[in-house]
Amino acid sequence: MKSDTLTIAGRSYPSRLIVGTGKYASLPLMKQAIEASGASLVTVAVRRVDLKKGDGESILDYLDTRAVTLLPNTAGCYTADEAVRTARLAREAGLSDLIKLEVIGDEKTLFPDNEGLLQATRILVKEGFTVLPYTNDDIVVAKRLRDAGAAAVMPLAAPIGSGLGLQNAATLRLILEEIRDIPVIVDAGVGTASDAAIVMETGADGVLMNTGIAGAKDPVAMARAMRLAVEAGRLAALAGRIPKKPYATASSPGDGTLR
Amino acid sequence: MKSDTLTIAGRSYPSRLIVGTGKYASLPLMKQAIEASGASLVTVAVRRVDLKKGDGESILDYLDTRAVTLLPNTAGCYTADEAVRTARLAREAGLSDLIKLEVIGDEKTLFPDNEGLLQATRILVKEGFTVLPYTNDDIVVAKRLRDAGAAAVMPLAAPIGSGLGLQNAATLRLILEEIRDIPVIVDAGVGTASDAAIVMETGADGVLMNTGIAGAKDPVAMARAMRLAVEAGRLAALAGRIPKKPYATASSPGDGTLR
Amino acid sequence: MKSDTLTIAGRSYPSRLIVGTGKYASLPLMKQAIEASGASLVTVAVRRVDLKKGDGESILDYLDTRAVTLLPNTAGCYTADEAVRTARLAREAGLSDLIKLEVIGDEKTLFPDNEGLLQATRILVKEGFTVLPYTNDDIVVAKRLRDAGAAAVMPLAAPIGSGLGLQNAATLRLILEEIRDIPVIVDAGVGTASDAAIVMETGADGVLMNTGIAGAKDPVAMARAMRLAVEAGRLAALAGRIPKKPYATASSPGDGTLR
Amino acid sequence: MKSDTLTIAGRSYPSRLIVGTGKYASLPLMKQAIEASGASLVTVAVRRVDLKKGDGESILDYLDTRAVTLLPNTAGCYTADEAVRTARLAREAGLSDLIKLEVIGDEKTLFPDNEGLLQATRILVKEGFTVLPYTNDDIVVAKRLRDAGAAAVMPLAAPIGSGLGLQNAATLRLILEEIRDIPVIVDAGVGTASDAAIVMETGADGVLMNTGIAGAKDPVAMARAMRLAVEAGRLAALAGRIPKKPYATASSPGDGTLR
Amino acid sequence: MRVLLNGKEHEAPAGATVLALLETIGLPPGRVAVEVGGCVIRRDDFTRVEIKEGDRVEVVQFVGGG
Amino acid sequence: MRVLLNGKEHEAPAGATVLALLETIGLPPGRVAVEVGGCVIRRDDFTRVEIKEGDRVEVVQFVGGG
Amino acid sequence: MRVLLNGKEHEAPAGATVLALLETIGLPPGRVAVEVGGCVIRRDDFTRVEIKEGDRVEVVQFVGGG
Amino acid sequence: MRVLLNGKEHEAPAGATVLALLETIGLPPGRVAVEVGGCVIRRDDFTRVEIKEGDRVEVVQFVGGG
Repeated sequence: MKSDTLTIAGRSYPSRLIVGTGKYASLPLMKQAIEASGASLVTVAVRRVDLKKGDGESILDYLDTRAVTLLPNTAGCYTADEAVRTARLAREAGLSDLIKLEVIGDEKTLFPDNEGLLQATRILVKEGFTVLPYTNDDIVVAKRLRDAGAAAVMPLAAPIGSGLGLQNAATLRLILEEIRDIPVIVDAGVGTASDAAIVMETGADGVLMNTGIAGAKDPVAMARAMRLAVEAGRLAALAGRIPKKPYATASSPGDGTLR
Repeated sequence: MKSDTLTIAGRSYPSRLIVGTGKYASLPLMKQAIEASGASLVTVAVRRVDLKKGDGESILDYLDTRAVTLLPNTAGCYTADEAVRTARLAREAGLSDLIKLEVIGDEKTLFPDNEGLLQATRILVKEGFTVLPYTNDDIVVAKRLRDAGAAAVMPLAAPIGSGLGLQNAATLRLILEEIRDIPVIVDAGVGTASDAAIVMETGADGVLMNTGIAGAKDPVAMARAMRLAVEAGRLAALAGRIPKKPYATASSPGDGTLR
Repeated sequence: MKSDTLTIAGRSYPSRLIVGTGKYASLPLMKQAIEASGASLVTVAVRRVDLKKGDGESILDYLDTRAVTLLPNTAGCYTADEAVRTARLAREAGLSDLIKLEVIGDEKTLFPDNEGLLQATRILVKEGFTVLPYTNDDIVVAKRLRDAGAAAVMPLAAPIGSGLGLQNAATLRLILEEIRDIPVIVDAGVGTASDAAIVMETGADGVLMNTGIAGAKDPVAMARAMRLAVEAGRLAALAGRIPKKPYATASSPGDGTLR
Repeated sequence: MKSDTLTIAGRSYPSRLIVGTGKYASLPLMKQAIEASGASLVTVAVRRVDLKKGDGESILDYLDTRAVTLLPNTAGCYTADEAVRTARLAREAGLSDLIKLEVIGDEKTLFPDNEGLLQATRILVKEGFTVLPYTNDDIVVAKRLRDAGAAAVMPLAAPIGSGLGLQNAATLRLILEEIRDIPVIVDAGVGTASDAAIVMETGADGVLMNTGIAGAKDPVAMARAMRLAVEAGRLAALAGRIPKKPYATASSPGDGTLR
Repeated sequence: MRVLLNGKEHEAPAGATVLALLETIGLPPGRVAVEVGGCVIRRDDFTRVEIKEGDRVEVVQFVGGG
Repeated sequence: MRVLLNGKEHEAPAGATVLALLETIGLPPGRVAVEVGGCVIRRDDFTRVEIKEGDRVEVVQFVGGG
Repeated sequence: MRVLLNGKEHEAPAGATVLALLETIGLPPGRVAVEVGGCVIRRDDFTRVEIKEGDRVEVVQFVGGG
Repeated sequence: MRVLLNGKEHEAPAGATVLALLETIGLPPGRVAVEVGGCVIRRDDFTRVEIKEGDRVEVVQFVGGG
């Protein structure tokens, strides 16, 4: 399976699992969990430096940027303008064009504002960014994001941090059938290993998660579970599962039994 | 996770995945798939020698019995008597006390005849067999099998070969809460990787499958997928997943965003 | 739909909903709820008279036995013998041969002891009872109960009082395909109206419930909801639903729109 | 329940079920089905007169406009402009301000173009229309439609005509919690009675369907089933269902049994 | 004489019939069913069947149940 | 004169009103709605509004739909 | 003599042992298990146990199964 | 001079460059990104760009996020 990599904007990443860096009890724990996850893309947020604290320890001290590629996000932005400015700052800070674009439209559900998301995508694509937009399972929006030059579309499985798992396989399938030229990466809502496997079996090109790992009692073990589940789900999708049948079919020969 | 092994009747097996050997296009393919599955327990059936064919090639030529332990079954038996006789012959042929006990009660669904299953279990336990009975998700029967000396209880996830996956998580959970002194191994009905992960996350000690792997378009790839899924599901069960929430919770800090 | 009645042992009942009389805050409330449910069969339990209380008010004062037929149960019996004795007493008290037969095998889940259930069924059928046995979704047991002369089989949807709704549609379907000469009535586990509709749409001949109605905040409203849901589910089963499709199909004409 | 009516823009409708008039084998059959459904709001499409056919029989000959209120739709419109023009024509033809607003964004899935939908809503609200927009389960869009003056929001349960039933209860619940001042009517995707009951139990104020009834083998029977299911689901929502429990709780008294 | 009535020791008049027993405990026979020594007593026999010393007697009625 | 009626070329009497046009095509005005050049014509204006050469005319009615 | 071998009539040399029978049908004893008249024969006894006229003999082996 | 630094009033030396500002608040320029008046400042320009009275300055860095 060496060759089965996730390719975004012409660049290949060995793992189809993308993990976040938020909500860990400590940075060392985060470091361990990320290593256990085997992720090659790791999201970070952009925030104002706390002037009182001044030059504290940086998350970058705990991320081996030779092993992982940073994927800055625009989490917390509620307008296209905030998201665009945040993306530009992220590029300066990270010296890379990758951006996980979030334009949030509702505080309680963190659902995307797809109108703002499309605006910001168009601007950032023009500025040469590799835009990975977080959106909901809306095929019309997915097509527009693609047409606007997004490098991938990232529909949610369920609300961010909810851990509900894939809530609507039907709409995800429709998006996967339609969006074939760029990756479809399911972003948010995955709560446990089987959720990740289901997403990959459905045909997603990758999964992005943070809370599901960071919030587990043992984040390192869950990170490893997610790594294996993503690989398992991907393999199963490629292997071609048996059809579902209402009845039983024996796995042992029907004849030659004692009588 | 080295130490997290499946222990049956005092003997430990490194893998929690048990695989069957039926329905493969060829024995070499079966051999590859079993290796890819990493299974340490492998089921075989007992059948009359075909006198016309005489001494053909044996499945044993394709099973490395230093790497895997054979688990003969009594598949195809419809009475306790047939199952008991088959188990005794299996012991002679395999020189081991392990037996996957099946007493079938319905041809179309291959549902167990629990009354016959209990009878056969009592007889075989008295004769020193290590009995692993295939049953349905019936807590009353599970308790009786345990009390009759079964070395494990093996409730189905769905009808044999149906690939429907775990149909009733509620009853499986009840059985898992009640049967704590011997392993609960989910036997039959698993169709794809996530099915196996779900079963393990629910708390099962192991999974037994045949058609789900042998019937896949690429059995070797699916075998590997199942191996990873079982490990992922087990890890997730131990890691302690996040609770499910109806609302979102941000994974990036709430303050410090640009305004 | 006048003629679409539930027929048990040659006798027809206008409603396919059977309701229990337990757990109501008061007998008048029970009376109202039963009327709202439109049930024609109503279960009652058999219990020792409390000698301290002596001749208190009787549930019979609140059941119009011209409108409803009593269906005594053997709830709380853990052996075939207890169940048989209870059934005989019920017949004396109610002067009818109908008995809802329960032989419980596990206290926490109230799962049936199918072995004892079969014994008791055989005895009571010989004594001329019309036996309606409560069982789980086990096709082998269902066939044996039918062959033993049961007037119906009553598999559970979920544990008694759990309100989980139909947990395993696959096994219920298998039973419905096999048991065609006597009614299959889903007994226990229904929590809300849609649960009852689903059971009927799956093809069940009737539904029996108690807690789902008696435990609702407004039992009378829920009784009416259940009555409508059972009728709706039955009608839908007969009407022939549309097939499920992954894609959309317009309900308005495709041509003739403005351009 | 007399008083439990569906109120849209200050006007009350006795039934919470809204039905379409498309896809019937004949207009007389449509008439029967609509009567059986008990719907008080009935959708119609606006289409060019076929000049070859000239003055054929009109659907209006089969709709008793004293019994039902017409709800013209803009089905088939792919731009805000087309939808607005269609709405204006509908008002002239029907002499009413009610409009079911559709702006479709994808032909295969008939998913809404929410950007165009919002534009059209703003225009039509300014022109005094009572706008009922068909949308997907997007809380951000739902809030904007409300803020734009829509008289209700109508998220889909599943793709139009798919009959898949409610695919994402989580997102519907979020919308129902947020949109409290105007009705939330689930539009499209309902396939059978239980689907309608589930939607109402989830808390929707109404359901709109066409194919689920018109496409059934017996549309009149299914229309009646839907009518009962909507009423059942609504009643159940108001009645307050029992909580779901993993274990059983007896419905008959625990003591006083024979021993 | 002593009988075991609904699982509890109970003092009944010697040679009492089922009906007599029911009367001593103030129960109208109309709505109860009775078992003596494991055998159900048909209502018509309440006046005939005599209870013996040590008999196990069960007197039951219908209550709410599901 | 030529008009574009429901997307098709159509020959209409010069200076015909909406009503006149409807009559030439045998449509009672009662149940249709008419748009001329992108503007809806109120029913009361059918007799007043004249159609001009090349006008885009839409004549619609209600049909079954969901 | 006639025996019922795996459910079929079979002609075996009179007084044949289990091993002899296996040889006549060309089966190496290594991987089969044998039941005679409903009783399993331990492998070590293949040379000792004689088959009698009309015996029901089952010769089985492992095959693929789940 | 007064600037609005990360949303708060801040006293900065008149004519300070971005780099100078960062030094006064003890931040090594290596890992931060800076926006002045809504425009991102490229790191190479930290020494050149001067901050003006009342400028809105944002100094950000990467933190954990999903």
